Amino acid sequence: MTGIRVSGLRKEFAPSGTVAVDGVDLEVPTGAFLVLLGPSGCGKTTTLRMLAGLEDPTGGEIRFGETVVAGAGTVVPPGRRDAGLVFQSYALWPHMTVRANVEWPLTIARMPAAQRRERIAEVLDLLAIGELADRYPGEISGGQQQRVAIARMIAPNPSVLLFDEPLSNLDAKLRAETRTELLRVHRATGATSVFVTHDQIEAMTMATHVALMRDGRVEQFGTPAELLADPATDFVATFMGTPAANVLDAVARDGRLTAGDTDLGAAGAVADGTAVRAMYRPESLRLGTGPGPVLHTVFAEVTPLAGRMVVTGVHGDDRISVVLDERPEATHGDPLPVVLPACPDRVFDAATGRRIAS
Amino acid sequence: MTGIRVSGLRKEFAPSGTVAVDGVDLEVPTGAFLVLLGPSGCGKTTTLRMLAGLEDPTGGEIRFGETVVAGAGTVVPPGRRDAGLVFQSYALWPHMTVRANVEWPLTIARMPAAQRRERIAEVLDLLAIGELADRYPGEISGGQQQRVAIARMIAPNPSVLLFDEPLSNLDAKLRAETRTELLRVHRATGATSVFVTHDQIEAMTMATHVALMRDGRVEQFGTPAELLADPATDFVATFMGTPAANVLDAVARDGRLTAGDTDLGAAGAVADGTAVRAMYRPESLRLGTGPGPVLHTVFAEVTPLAGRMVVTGVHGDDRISVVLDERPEATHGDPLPVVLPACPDRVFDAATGRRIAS
Amino acid sequence: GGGSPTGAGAGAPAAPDPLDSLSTEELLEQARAEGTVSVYSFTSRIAAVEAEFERTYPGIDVVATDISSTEQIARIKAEAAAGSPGADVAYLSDAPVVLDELLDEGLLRNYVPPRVADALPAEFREPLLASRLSTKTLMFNEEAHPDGPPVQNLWELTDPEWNGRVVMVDPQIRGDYLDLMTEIVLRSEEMGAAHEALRGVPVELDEGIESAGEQWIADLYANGVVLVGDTDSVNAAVGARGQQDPPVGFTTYSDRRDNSEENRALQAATEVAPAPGIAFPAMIGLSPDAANPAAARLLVDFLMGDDSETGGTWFEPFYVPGDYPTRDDVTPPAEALPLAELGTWTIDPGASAGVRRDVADLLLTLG
Amino acid sequence: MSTTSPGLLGRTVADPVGRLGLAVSAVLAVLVVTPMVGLVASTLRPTGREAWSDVLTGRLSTSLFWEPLGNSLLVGAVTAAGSVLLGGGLAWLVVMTDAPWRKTIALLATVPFALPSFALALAWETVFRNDLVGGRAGVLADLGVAVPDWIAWGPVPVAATLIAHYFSLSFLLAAAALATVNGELMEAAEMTGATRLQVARSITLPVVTPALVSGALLAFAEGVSNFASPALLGLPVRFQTLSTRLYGAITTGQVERGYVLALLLVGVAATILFASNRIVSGRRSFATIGGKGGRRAVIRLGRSRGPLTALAFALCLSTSVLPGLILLASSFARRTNSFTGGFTTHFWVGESDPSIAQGQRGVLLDPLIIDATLTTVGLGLSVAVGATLLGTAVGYVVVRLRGLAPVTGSLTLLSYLPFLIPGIALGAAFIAQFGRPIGPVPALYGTFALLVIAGIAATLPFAAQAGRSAIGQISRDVEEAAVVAGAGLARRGGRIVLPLASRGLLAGASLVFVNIVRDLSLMVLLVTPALPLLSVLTYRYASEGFAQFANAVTVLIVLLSVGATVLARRLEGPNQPWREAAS
Ligand SMILES: Nc1ncnc2c1ncn2[C@@H]1O[C@H](COP(=O)(O)OP(=O)(O)OP(=O)(O)O)[C@@H](O)[C@H]1O
Ligand SMILES: Nc1ncnc2c1ncn2[C@@H]1O[C@H](COP(=O)(O)OP(=O)(O)OP(=O)(O)O)[C@@H](O)[C@H]1O
Ligand SMILES: [Mg+2]
Ligand SMILES: [Mg+2]
Repeated sequence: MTGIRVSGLRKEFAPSGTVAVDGVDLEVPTGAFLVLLGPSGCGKTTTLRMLAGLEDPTGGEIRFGETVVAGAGTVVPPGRRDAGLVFQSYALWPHMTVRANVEWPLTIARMPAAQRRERIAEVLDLLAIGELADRYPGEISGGQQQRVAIARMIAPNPSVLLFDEPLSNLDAKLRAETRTELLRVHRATGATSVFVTHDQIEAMTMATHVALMRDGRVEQFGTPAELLADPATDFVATFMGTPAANVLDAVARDGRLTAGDTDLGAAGAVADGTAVRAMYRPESLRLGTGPGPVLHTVFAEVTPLAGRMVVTGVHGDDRISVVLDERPEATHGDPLPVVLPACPDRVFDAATGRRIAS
Repeated sequence: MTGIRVSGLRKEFAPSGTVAVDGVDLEVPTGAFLVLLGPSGCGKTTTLRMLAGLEDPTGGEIRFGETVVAGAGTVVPPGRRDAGLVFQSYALWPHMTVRANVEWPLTIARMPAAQRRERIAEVLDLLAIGELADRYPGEISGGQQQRVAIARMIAPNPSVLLFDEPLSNLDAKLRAETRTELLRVHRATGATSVFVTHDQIEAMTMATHVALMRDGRVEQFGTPAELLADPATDFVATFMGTPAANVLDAVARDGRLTAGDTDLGAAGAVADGTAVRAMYRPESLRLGTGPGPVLHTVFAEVTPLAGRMVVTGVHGDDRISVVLDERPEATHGDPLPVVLPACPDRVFDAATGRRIAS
Repeated sequence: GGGSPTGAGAGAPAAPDPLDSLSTEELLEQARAEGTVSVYSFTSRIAAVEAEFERTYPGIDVVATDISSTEQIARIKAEAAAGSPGADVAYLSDAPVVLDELLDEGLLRNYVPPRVADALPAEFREPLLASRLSTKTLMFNEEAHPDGPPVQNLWELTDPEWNGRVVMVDPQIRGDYLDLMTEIVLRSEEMGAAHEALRGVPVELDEGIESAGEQWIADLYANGVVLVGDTDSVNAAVGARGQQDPPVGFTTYSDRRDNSEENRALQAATEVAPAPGIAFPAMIGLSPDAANPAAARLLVDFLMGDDSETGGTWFEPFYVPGDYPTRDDVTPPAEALPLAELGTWTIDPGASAGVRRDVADLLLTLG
Repeated sequence: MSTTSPGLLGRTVADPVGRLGLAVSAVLAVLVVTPMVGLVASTLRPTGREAWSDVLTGRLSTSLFWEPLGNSLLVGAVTAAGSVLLGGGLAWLVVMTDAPWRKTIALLATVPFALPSFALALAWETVFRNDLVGGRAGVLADLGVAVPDWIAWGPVPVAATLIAHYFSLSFLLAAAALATVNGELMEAAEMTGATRLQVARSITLPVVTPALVSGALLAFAEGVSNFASPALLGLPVRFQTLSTRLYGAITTGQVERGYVLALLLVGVAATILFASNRIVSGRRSFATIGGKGGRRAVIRLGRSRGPLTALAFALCLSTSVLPGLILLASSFARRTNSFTGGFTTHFWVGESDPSIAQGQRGVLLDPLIIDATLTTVGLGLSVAVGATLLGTAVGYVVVRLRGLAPVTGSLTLLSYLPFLIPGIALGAAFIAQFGRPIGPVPALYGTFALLVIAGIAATLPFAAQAGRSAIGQISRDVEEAAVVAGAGLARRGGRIVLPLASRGLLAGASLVFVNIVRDLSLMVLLVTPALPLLSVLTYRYASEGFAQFANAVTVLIVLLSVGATVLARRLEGPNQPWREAAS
């Protein structure tokens, strides 16, 4: 079967010399569901395109199962990798109806007409676009196009599924449903899936493995729970979780950590003078003026989540979110004093971003 | 100043006869931030395009302030509506660098060069794309393109801001920041904004007014809180909230509401024999086998939210989410019995979808 | 109302103009006053004429445009319609069409310089002045046939021996070749006689064929005459040296002068019964409302050549062996046979104009 | 912007695009309709009416019209098909694949159109001529190969040479269109494991169909209206086409018949045009320049890389280099079109020598040449600019005004017609029209302006077809973004539409330039000695039988044309860095 092994993968774009992917290593067991997570421009799509065979690596190697599909001179053409890809820009064929778009790959795969018709009906209503079958891509909405793209790719039952932000144009409800559907498809086919997104909720709910990327590198690779529970770097901390963890720039001075004029408690193992980033989980903060160190932020927004209220205050360039049980009486611009716990949940070295054991 | 008043707005697309927008009424006070929310294909983009003047309504009227910009024969051309639009498909000018993309609208608005340079620098780093200024759209990532599009539209300080899912390609972190930035821009300019999205969190956090659309109609119009607190229809209920409320199909029989073989408690005001939809907030459910009516669902996924765990189980076609404090020991496919409260939080008439006072 | 298509009264001989009778000298003064004259010419040798004219009559500028006869006709018509005449003088070929469509329509008028009038046979004075004759005549390869023409009678060309070995430009795309065919039809008695002389029997006409001439054309086409696009192809086909049995073909006698240059062995077939081909005029007409009437006439006078044996430098560009001045006081170049010995028919444009279309139609039926 | 609703005309006027449409229609009325009307009128006079019956029904109609019609349609169709096949294929190779020396191929592929079609016919003769006509035979025959008549003469060589001549058209248009296709469309197809052929056939081809159809239409029109090839290669076996019949009728003084034939040709073309329009506009508009910076894919040819490249080169060499050399050689040959008689530079730089061509000096010494070259270039450029602007406007209206089928339909047709109006008729019409002052406008006859106007009219087909397919590639969003920014039509045109369409437009412009630079039939009717043109000089020499001089000038023309084409391609590059970058 086809697990995916990626080692030292690198991509430099010729004319501009942009290095989009810079030494990525991944180990994806058969049937796993890998989510490539990361901020915009971090190299997710490029990585995915190299997996698909649409982009040739400028370095490193990609294996599907035992076969090297890219690297060391060999390049297996996309069509022979038995992989399907959903593009970020749908890439539907504008001159074909929705049905034709889904049917063509099956025709290519020499599926007999009767079977084709069946399969098309199947995937079309799996994605709830049956009634659009005879429209042209130009005549359907963004989200509808996105779903057609998904239908088109899963139709031939490829054994590696590649998704480039397939859900980003779907509404919450449909997204949740499609999420479950995709997982169903994924499990049913036993295919190994690689799923690009910048929405860490999708990572949380779907992934068996997450690779959080940044500037073309993998920042942390592991299960969603791992990334959430102990982030390897402050970047991971601020990227994972809804709401994400808060970090404050601080410095260790005579045994204490201080952020600006706020004292954050004992420096512990942190060497004197080190610039650090102190992480606080939103749940460990509360509003008020003490007891304990107080951070003076300015109210930005409030979001009801899971029956609670996530209040966000701005402190300099940092956004500080606090989880409350009640909506606070504040509107945009009001002062929002936040009480910090005795010591940060985690401390990261500001220079390396790595965690400092305390 | 320019509030927006829309009445009986209608759009039928010529060849296919699709009715994309079907009698929409909106009343948006000056400086308000209206979010057009709704599932894919409900007519959000089309409505927005009519506000921008890119589509001519086939019925109804649009007023910006006192002036009729569309309807009753008159059509004010887009350029003269003093409105800016961010397209769902970025619609950047591929032959212009990022800077040029932002600059050109200013040139058209006859802004002197010096001022232009200033303004460009301003918006470029407002959206953190300063270093991309000299790249071409083809050379930057999807999300980067989206941000350029936003910069381009806010640059000339239009007095009506129209957004078509501007954030859908941004990662969570950037999205949150951009959200705040947009609000800042919105408030600073005092412009009236219309913001299309299918992400109700955005609606919750940004909107002063929300219009939830469905099949080209406005299902409910009000403040985010209103829609969340008392949804006018079961559709609203299932669309709003993270996680959204759960609804079960049920029927009133001799004074009791029953869903399949599960008893949901006293029917109250519901007339015997009426088919209804019973709504339960995720927070009012818990896992277990009683006491109280039990719904036997199958585990689908779990999402950590605001320090809690949202567990989703599938019951027939319904997805039931429950908010817990701990991650349950269940994996895909396990049985997930859910305990319901003594009576539903709301009851809707299955036929009309409207609420039945109880 | 100059310039309306029937400006100077259609058909009717143009009203006599006082200028017509002036002598060269008298014209000259007035011409000097006008200072310029414009001419359309179907031959670019006009450039040489222009230079010579301006040398002879300093102060009078010749503006020459060389465009083909067909285009001159179209252009002159259009200019008339627009009421803005382009040229004072038109020097052109395609006589039958010119008479039919320009002269009769009053778009051109005739002028015969008094100086040369007496030296011109009537047919070259009326209806339109002709300055010289050019030819389309049967020619053969003298390298392959050192002892004279391989045919003595046009009818031989319809024999199997010459099947596919007679070359000419398609008469349906070139006026002068159509004139050749037309002349043959007009000369049907002679064609008939020639047939009897060769075969001893009178021509019997296929159905739909009305004369011996037409019959000859029909037979020639039936005998696989090879049609090409331009005379140079004919010259090359017939004249090229080093051929076993080269074809014969109808082409321009004066092209023989290029033999050495082009390494050809073109030679005119003389003593061909009833005639090897035609001689046809190059004509000169005045614009009925010429902007420079005097200078125009002076140029016409010039084009006819000076009073010397050879027409002098005025006529030099046209003084080539194989072309024939119409003036009988100018002796043709020695290198070429006299027109009489060449034995071609000199066409009568007026007569041709009448039947030309029918011949064209006949050709059409022959494919 | 274009939704049907009450008050269509009012809406048209309200909509700037609509107004542009009306303006364009007005211009076309002057440039195309009036000449057409004149043409029709002249065939309605008594002689004309007779001509109609002769052509259509008379006993002559078969050989005067029906047979030539059949031949023309055959030639035209084959030319169109062949051109699209070769041109499209080559464009695909150059734009979409990793074939080596693509730039060279691209350049060579544009040369044939710059060559005069007689040069290609000549090349064919040089190789395949047999002894049917007599004179000296071609290379093969010299080698003792018996060349059958059907190869040496008639439909086969005519079509072949025409294809060799006009596939450049399809190439330029197709290449321009392909260059704008979002690579992800092809990649999506590649992912399915489809072969390169399947992808090309089912995805790439349909997406660029509009451009291909434009190319085919041009090739067809050129094919049926070309005279040189059928005259040189067809007549010897009596292979008559409408163009030979038409030309013949006019030169032998039966102008009305010629015009009737022309009108019938127009009719035929119109039918074909509408048929093909159905193909194009029946589909949706496949805008391929999207606001999402779509990536451009390069198809790796793998094993077929070598063979395909070789094939492409073979094609280019045989259609551009070979004829080019033959043309060049023939301008040095002592003897007309014969390379056995030795060579001389006389026709280029020789001083006057009475024994050769009546003392004609070498063309480079002819003072007229400089003058003529300048005028020619000036004319070519002016017309190229004018025609391209007009053509773009037409294309824009046709594409963006999809609401009003009748308007766009007739615009398309009108802009296509000038091809089929015989140059001589068009010229005559313009003299009649502009020979007299029109209101404030003085009589333009004899001025450079008239040459330009006529040139624009004559080359409109190229410009319009190019404009149309180029504009068709630009997605609405991209332009609407400018609309919202408040950019008026003109502004959008200058800053968005033209730049984005520039690749296609430049291609079109170079076609226009080439066509004008070598066009004769039209210009010769309008030029005055004050405005000498190279093409007119070639006529001057040719008419005197100075073939070498004519060829020498033709070589100059070819150099100009190729130069222009190269320049156009050069301009494309810097013009569109984003494309290069994303590839
Ligand atoms: N064809 C290209 N030429 C040059 N640079 C490129 C090209 N394609 C992408 N890049 C650059 O490579 C980096 C990674 O691009 P990529 O599309 O992989 O980002 P991404 O993670 O998919 O972002 P997003 O989530 O916004 O799509 C970006 O900085 C982008 O600007
Ligand atoms: N040009 C068109 N012709 C015909 N139907 C159209 C056209 N554009 C949109 N539609 C249809 O109108 C409906 C509304 O489209 P619209 O783009 O407004 O949806 P939307 O709410 O923006 O969806 P999404 O969130 O997916 O973008 C859809 O059913 C779509 O298929
Ligand atoms: Mg991406
Ligand atoms: Mg939309």
